[in-house]
Amino acid sequence: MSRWLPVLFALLAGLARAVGIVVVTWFLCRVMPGDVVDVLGLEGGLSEAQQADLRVSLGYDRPIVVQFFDWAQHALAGDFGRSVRFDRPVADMLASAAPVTIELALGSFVVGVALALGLAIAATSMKSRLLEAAVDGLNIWSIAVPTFCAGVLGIIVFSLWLGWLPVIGSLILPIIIIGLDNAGQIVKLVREDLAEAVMLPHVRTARAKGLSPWRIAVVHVLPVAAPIVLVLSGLVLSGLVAGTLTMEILFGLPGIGSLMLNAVHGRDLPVVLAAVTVVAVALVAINTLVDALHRLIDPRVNR
Amino acid sequence: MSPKAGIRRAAGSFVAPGTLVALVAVIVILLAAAGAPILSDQSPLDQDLTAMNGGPTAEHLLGTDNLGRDVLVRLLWGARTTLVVGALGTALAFALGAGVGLMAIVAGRLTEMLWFAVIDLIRALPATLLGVLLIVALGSGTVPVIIALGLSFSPLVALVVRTAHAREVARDYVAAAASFGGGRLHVLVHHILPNLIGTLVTQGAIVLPRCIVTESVLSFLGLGSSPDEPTWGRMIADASRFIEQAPHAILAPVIALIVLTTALSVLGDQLRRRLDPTRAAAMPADLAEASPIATAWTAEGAES
Amino acid sequence: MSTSTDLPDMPVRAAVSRHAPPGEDAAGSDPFACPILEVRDLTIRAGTRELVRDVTFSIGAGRTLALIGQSGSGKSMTAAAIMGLLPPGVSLSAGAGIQLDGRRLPIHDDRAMRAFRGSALAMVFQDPMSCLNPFMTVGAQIDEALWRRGMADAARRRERTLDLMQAVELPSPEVLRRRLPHELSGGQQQRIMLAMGLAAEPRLLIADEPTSALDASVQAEILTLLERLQSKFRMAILFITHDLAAARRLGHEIMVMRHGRVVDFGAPATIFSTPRHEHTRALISVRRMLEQPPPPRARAGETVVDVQGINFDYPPRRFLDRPFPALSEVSFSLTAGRSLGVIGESGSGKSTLAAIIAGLKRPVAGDVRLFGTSMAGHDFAMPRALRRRVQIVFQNPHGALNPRHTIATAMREPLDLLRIGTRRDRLDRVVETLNRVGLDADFLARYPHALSGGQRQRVAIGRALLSEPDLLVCDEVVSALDATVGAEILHLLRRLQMERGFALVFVGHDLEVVRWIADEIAVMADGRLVEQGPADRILSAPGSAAARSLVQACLKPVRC
Amino acid sequence: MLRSSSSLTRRHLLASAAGLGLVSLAGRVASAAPEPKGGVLRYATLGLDTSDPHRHTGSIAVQQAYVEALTSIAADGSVEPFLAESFDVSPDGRTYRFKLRQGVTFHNGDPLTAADVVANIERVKSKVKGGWLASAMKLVDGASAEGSGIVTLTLSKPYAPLLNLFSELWILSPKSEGWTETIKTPIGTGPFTFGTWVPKVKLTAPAFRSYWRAGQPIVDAVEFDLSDGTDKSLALRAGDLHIANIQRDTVEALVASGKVDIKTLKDTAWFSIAFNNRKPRPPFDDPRVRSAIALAVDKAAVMKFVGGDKGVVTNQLVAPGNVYFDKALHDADPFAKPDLAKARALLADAGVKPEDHTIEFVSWVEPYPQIVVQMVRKLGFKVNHVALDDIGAQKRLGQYDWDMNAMSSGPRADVFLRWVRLMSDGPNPVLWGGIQDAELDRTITSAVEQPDLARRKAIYLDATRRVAEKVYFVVIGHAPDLIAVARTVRGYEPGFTWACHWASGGVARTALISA
Repeated sequence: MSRWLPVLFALLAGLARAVGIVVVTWFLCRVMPGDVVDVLGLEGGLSEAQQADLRVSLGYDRPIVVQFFDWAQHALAGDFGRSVRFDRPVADMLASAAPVTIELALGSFVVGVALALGLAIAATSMKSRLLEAAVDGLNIWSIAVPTFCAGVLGIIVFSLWLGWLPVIGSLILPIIIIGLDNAGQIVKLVREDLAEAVMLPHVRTARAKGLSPWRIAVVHVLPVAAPIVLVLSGLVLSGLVAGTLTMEILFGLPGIGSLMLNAVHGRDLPVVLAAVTVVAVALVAINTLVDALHRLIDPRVNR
Repeated sequence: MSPKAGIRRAAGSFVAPGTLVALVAVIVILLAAAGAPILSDQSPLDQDLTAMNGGPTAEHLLGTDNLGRDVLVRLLWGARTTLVVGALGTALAFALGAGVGLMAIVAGRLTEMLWFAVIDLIRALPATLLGVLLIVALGSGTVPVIIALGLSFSPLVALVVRTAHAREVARDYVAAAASFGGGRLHVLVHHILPNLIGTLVTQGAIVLPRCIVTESVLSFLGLGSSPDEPTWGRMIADASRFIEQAPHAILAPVIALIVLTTALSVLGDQLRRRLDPTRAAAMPADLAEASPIATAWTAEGAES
Repeated sequence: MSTSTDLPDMPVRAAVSRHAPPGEDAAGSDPFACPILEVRDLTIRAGTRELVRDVTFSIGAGRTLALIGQSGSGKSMTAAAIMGLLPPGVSLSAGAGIQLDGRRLPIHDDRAMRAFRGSALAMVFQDPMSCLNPFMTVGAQIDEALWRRGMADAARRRERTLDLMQAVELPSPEVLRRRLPHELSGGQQQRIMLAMGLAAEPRLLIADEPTSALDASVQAEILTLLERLQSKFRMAILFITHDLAAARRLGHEIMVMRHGRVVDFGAPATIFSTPRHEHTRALISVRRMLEQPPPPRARAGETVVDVQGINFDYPPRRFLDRPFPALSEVSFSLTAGRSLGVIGESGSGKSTLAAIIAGLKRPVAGDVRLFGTSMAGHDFAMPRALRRRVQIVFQNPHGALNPRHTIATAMREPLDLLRIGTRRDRLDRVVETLNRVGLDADFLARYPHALSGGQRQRVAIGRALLSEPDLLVCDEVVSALDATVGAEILHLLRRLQMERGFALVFVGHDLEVVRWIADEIAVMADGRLVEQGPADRILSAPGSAAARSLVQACLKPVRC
Repeated sequence: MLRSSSSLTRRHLLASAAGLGLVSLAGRVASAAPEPKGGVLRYATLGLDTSDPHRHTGSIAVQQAYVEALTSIAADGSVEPFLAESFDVSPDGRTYRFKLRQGVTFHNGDPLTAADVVANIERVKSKVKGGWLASAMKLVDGASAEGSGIVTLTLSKPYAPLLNLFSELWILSPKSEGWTETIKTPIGTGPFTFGTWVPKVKLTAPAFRSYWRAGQPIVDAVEFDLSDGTDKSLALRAGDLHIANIQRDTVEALVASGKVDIKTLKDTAWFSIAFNNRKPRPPFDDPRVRSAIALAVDKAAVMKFVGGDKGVVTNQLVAPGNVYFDKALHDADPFAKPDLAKARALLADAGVKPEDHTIEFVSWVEPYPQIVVQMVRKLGFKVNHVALDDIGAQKRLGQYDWDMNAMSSGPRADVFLRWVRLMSDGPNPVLWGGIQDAELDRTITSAVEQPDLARRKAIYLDATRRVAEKVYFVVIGHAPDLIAVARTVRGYEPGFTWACHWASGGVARTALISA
C-alpha cells in the first residue's frame, strides 16, 4: 500500500494545481473589462436595462465566490454548462476541438523529438561542424523566428508556389512548423547531454570492451540521455497547447487553442473555464506520467 | 601550464572572431536603439500612403511597410521599445524567478513551498494563454505586455535557479561557511549568488530574445504593444500579411532578431565561461569546451 | 613552503627483464618468451603540453607490472594510450610504438584499435559504480563482452557469464546476474568489472587503480583476487596504483612515474632497498612514517567534547518511506590536547558524526556538550562564542573552497563572520596563518583552482585555525591527497596541535593514517560506535569484528 | 448595426493584427463538378452567433441560406417580395398586407401558412429583446392571418423602414426544435438546410431538394467558413475557397493570381471620426477645434487606403447613388480636402495650442485608425492612441473617458439603421460618441414616421446638417466591402447587404464549374 501512497500524493498535488489554475483563470476572467453581456449587447444592440436583466438571468449579480462554487459544483459533476454566446453545450464544443489539437500536438511532438534526437545523435557521433551548425541554427531559429512567421512562409512556399501541400485541412505544415520549433527548443540541451553522456566512465568501459560506436550509442549512451529527453519531452508537451495556438489561428484549425482565444475575446466564461480546466488536467496528467516514466526508465532515481 | 598562461589563452579566445562579431552586433543594436533620434529625422510613425509596401530605394533604404512607413526607421526606433520591453520582461522574470525565488528558498521551507506552488501554477498555464488573459484583463499597452512576459518566463528562471541553488548549497564550502556561523543570507550572497552568475547569464541570453519573440506573437494576436510604439515583434506581425508583396518588411526585423539572438547566445556562452574561474585557467583550452566530466578524464593531465 | 621539492626527473628505461622472476613469484610464466606488451618512446600531448614523455617499458606473460605515481604523473594516460582510449584533445606522438605479442598496435587508428579492445586488451577502472552501465543488469554487461568476443550462442554466453562470476568469487551468480549495478556493493561491482575484463580472455589486463574507490577490507580482497586470477588465466597485468603497499604486494616489477616520466624501476625488493629516485625515497619514507606512529599523549585537561547517545536519521527518500538511521546511540568524549581517530567504512556514519560535532547537522536525539555547554540546550544552534572554538576541515579540498573566492577572501570570511580582530589586522592574521601552514602571502590573490590539492588543504586547515579553535574536526582530510602530500598534511596537523594544543577529532577510513595521528580510536560500523580505546590497543587487540577486519585489511599488504 | 457588429466578431482580435488565417473547412477538397450541377460551394463570410435566427446578435450573412423572410433587399437596395408574393401599405403607413407565396414548404415538408408567419411575428415581439427588429415590433399592434395566404399587420404609428426590416424577420416553422425558448435546429424554407454547425468554424448546409423555386439550389451543399477575423486570400488563391470576403490590401495579390474576380457588396461601409459627445472635455467640445481636427484628415488618402479605387469621399451617411444621397450637400463639404492652414487658424481662433493637449484616441486594432492618428498629429496635438480588442474598446468607449475615435459601419437593410444609433437612446451609440440631442432625436423620429420618400429624404438631410453643425462626427467616406469570387463560380454576384441569399440572387442560383 505504501508503495502507492507517493503516487497518490503526486496525483493530489497535481489536482491541487489544476484547481489553482482554474481559480486563477476564473478571477482573471472576472477582472477583464467587459463580460459576455457586453458582447451580446454590442452585437445585438441590447439596451442597458436589457443587459442588466441578462446579467441577472446569468447569475452575474451574485457574489463572485458564490458564482465560482456554483460553477465548480457543476464542473465536478462533469457539467461544464453551456456557452453563453453560442448557447451550445460546452462539452460538445470541447469534444469537437480536442481532436484537432491532440493531433497537432502529438504530431509535432513526435516530429520535434525525433528531429532533435536524430540531429543530436548525428552531431555527437559524427563530430561534423556542419551538424553542429545545424544544431545551433535550429536552436536559434526556434528562439528568433516566431511560428506564425514560419507558417506564412510555409504556406506561400509549399501551398502557393510549389503546390505540394493542400492548405485546407492539412495538418502537415503546422505539424512540421511546430515540430521544428519544438526540436529547436530541446536540440541543444539534448546535444549537450549526449556530449556529457559520451564522456561518462561507463561509456569508456564500453569502448574498452571494443564495442562499435553504433552499439555504444544505442546501448550505452542513449539510455543515459533518455531521462533528460523524457523530461524535455514533458516540457515540450506542456508547452504544446500554447504552441499550437498561433498555428490553429493561422491555419484556421478549430482546436482548443483557438476555441480558448475566441472564448476569451467573447468573454464566454463557461468555455474559457472548461477549456482551461481540460488543458490544466491534461498538463498535470502529462507531468505525472513523465515523472512516473522517469522513475521507471532511470534506475538511479530510486537508488 | 601556469595559471597566467591559461588566462592569456582565455583572453585570447575572448576576442575570437565569433565573439568579436557578436559583441559588435550587440553594440550596433544598442547604438541604433540609443541613437535612433539622431540617426533618422523621421518618426517611425510617419506614413507615406503613396508608397505602401515599397521595396528598397535611395529614400527608403529598407523599403516601406503596409502603411508606407520607413522600415529602417522603424527598425531603429523599434530597437528601443523592443529592447526595453524585452529587458524589462526579462528583468521581471528574473526578479520573480530568481529574486523572489531565492529569497523564498532562503527564508525557509514553508515560504519556498508556497512560492514554488505559485510558480508551478504559472508554469501550468500555457504561456500564450496566460499572456492573453493578462493583457485582456489589464488592458493592452506596453506595461501589461511586460508583466505578461515577465510572469510567463519567471517559472523557467525559477526552476533553473532552484536546481542550481540545490547544487551549490550541497557544496562543502557552504558547510564551511556555516561552520563559521554564516547564516543563510550570508551564504546566499557570498557563496551561492556568485556561483549562480553563469547560470543566470545563460538564462538571460535565452529569455531576452524569447521575450522579444513572444511580444511579436502577442502583437500577432492583436494584444501587443501600442501601435504608437513600434517593436520588432509588431513589425513582424504586421508585415507577415505581406510576405510576398513586401518581403523586405518582414525580413528586416526577423534578421535583426536572429542577429540579436545569435549574438546574445554567443556572448552569453563566452561571458559564462569567462565568469567561471575554474574554466578560465585550469583546463587546457582545447578541453575547455567539454563538460566537467571531461576533467574526470584528464584529471591527471590537467593537474599542474 | 614545504611541498614536495622538485626532483630531477631523469628518464628511466624500464625494459622488463627477461631474466628469471623473483623467487617468491610462482606464476610459472616463461620468462624467455617474447614480452606480451612492449611500449616504446611513448609521448602524450594535450595541445602543446606533454603529459607523458618518452615512456618505455614491457611486460611479460603472467607477470604484473605495478605502475605507481601520484596524480598528474601520467600513469592513467599511459594506460589509456595502450587501450587507444585517450580523451579528446589528447594525442600521441608520432614516434611512439606499442607492441602486443610482437605485433605493432595501430594506436593512431581508433577503428583498428577496436579489434584489440575487449579481446587482447582489457581494462578495469577505478570507480566501478560509474564505470558500469547503470541501465543494464550486470549479467547483461558481462554477456555483452562475451558477445563482442564472438560467442553467438546465448545459452553458452549465459553459462560462461556464470562461470566468470564464479571465477571472480561472486556469491550466488544466478541471483546477482539479474541485478543492476547500483544494487551491488562496491566490491561486487569491481568483481563484475573484472569478470567483464576476463570475458575478453585478454593477453593484457590493465587495472587502473582498481581498488582506490573501495573500502580497505574490500581492497585487500580484490588484490588477492587479482593475484589468483593471474595465476589462473596467465595474462600480463599492468597494475596502476598510487599505493606503494599495493604495488609491492602485486607487482613483479614496480615502475615509478612522476611528471610524465619514468623515474624508477625495479623489482619490489630492489625499489624498497635501493630506491634510485628521490621521489621513490619519499614514497617509501611515507610508508615507514605510517608504520611507526609517534607515542600517544597523556590524558590530561578538561573535557572538550562530550557526545551523549546521539541519533541521526537521514530523511526518507520518498514520501512515507522510513527515515534511514545514520547514527544510533553514539557516545564518547575527548579531553583537551588529545586526538581521537574515528574510523569506519563508507556509510558507517563517521562523517555525519563529524558534522554533528561541528554543529552542521542536528541530531534527532541525544546531546553534544562542547566545553561543558549543552548543544541540545541551544537547540543545536551553536552560539558564536562556541563557533570560534570548534572548527571543521573537509575531505575534498576542491569543494571546501569557493571557486570564485580568492584565498584572501576565503580566509577572511571566518574572521569577518566570527568578528575576530579588527578589520585592519585581519589581513595580517591571514598572512600569519598562511605562513604557519607552510604557504606565503603570494597565495592571497590566487583562486583555489590555481592551487594543488595539498595547498588547498593547507588553506582549509589554516582557515579553520584562524579562530584559534580548541577543537578541530578533520573529516577525511588526507583521503583525496597523494601519499606524500597526505603525509605532509599529517605532519602539519600534528605540529599545529603541539603548538596550539587543540583537541582533534580525526575522521578517516585508513587505519594506518588514523593510528598515526590519533591517541584514541573509535571504530564505527553501521551507524554505531562499536569500539573505542587507545590506538595501540585497538591495533593489537581489536575487540569488534569491524575493527578486526580493518586491522587485517590494512596490515596485510604492508607487511609482505 | 451589421457592419459594426460584424467588425466586432470579424476583425479585431486576430483579424486586424494579422488576419492570415486560412480556412477551417476541414479536409475535403472539392472536385469541382464538370457540369454546372452539384458540388460543394465553399463560402467564407461573417460569423454565425446562434442557431436561433430570431435571436441573432448581429452577424447576418449566413442565416439566409436556410431561412427566408417576407421581403428581401434587392441588389439596388430596393425592397422586393420574397416569401410574400406581394404586399400593400395603406396610405397612412399603418397597415401592411402581405400575400404569401403558394407552394412554399418548410424543410420538414409542412407548407408555409399565414398562421406560421403570424406565429413568427408574435415570437419576435414577445421573446426577442434588443435589436432593431424588436424595437420595430413594439409598434406592431397586431398581426392576423386571413386564411392561409394573407397576413395583415397594424402599427400604432407609421414606420417607414418596416418593409426593409422585414427582410430580416425570418419565417421558421413553429415546429423548430426549441421554439418556445432558443431554437436549436431552425426549420426554414431556404434553399439549404441547417446542417452541422460548429461555432466560429463552419456550418455545413446541404441543399434542400424541395425548395419552392424549381431547379434551385444548383450546388449540393454550401460549407460556410465561419472562422471570421482571418484573411481568406491565401485560401482563395490555393483554391480552397470559392467565395470570401477579403481585405483591400490583399486585392493585388489575388488579382495577380488570376484565379478570382473581385466584386463588391452593393451597399457601402461608411468610415467616420467621432468625438466624445456625451462627456466632451475641453477643448474638444468646441466645434472649431473639432472642425480643425477634421480639416487635418486627408479624406481622399484615407478612402484610398481603405477602399482603393472604390473608396469615395463624402460627408453623408450614404454613398453617391443612394436615394438618400444629396449632391449639393456633398459639394459643400468643408472637409473635402485637408487644409492645415485653415485648421490652425481655427485653433488660434479658439485659443487652443495643440501642443498642450493630448487626444485620447480609442480604436479597434486595425490600420485605418493609425492613418487618421498620424494625420491628426500633424496639427501638433499629442495623441495617445489606444487600440483595443472589441470588448475592451467597447468598454472604454462606454466610459466616455476619451476624446476621439475612428470607426466604420457596414451595409444596412435600411438607412434608418444608421440613423438610429445617433439617437439619445439608440442602440450602441458609443461609436458615434453617444450623442445626446433631443432635437436630432425628434428629426430622426419624424423621418421614420414619414411614409413619403421625398419628404423623408428632406428630413434626413436636416438631420445631416444638424450633425455637421455640431460636428458630432465627421464622415470620411464610403467604400464597399470586397468579395472575391473564384472563376469557377457561376451565377454569383454579391447583393446589397451581407445576405448570402435573397429573392433575386445569392447562393441558390450559384453553380460551380470545373477549373
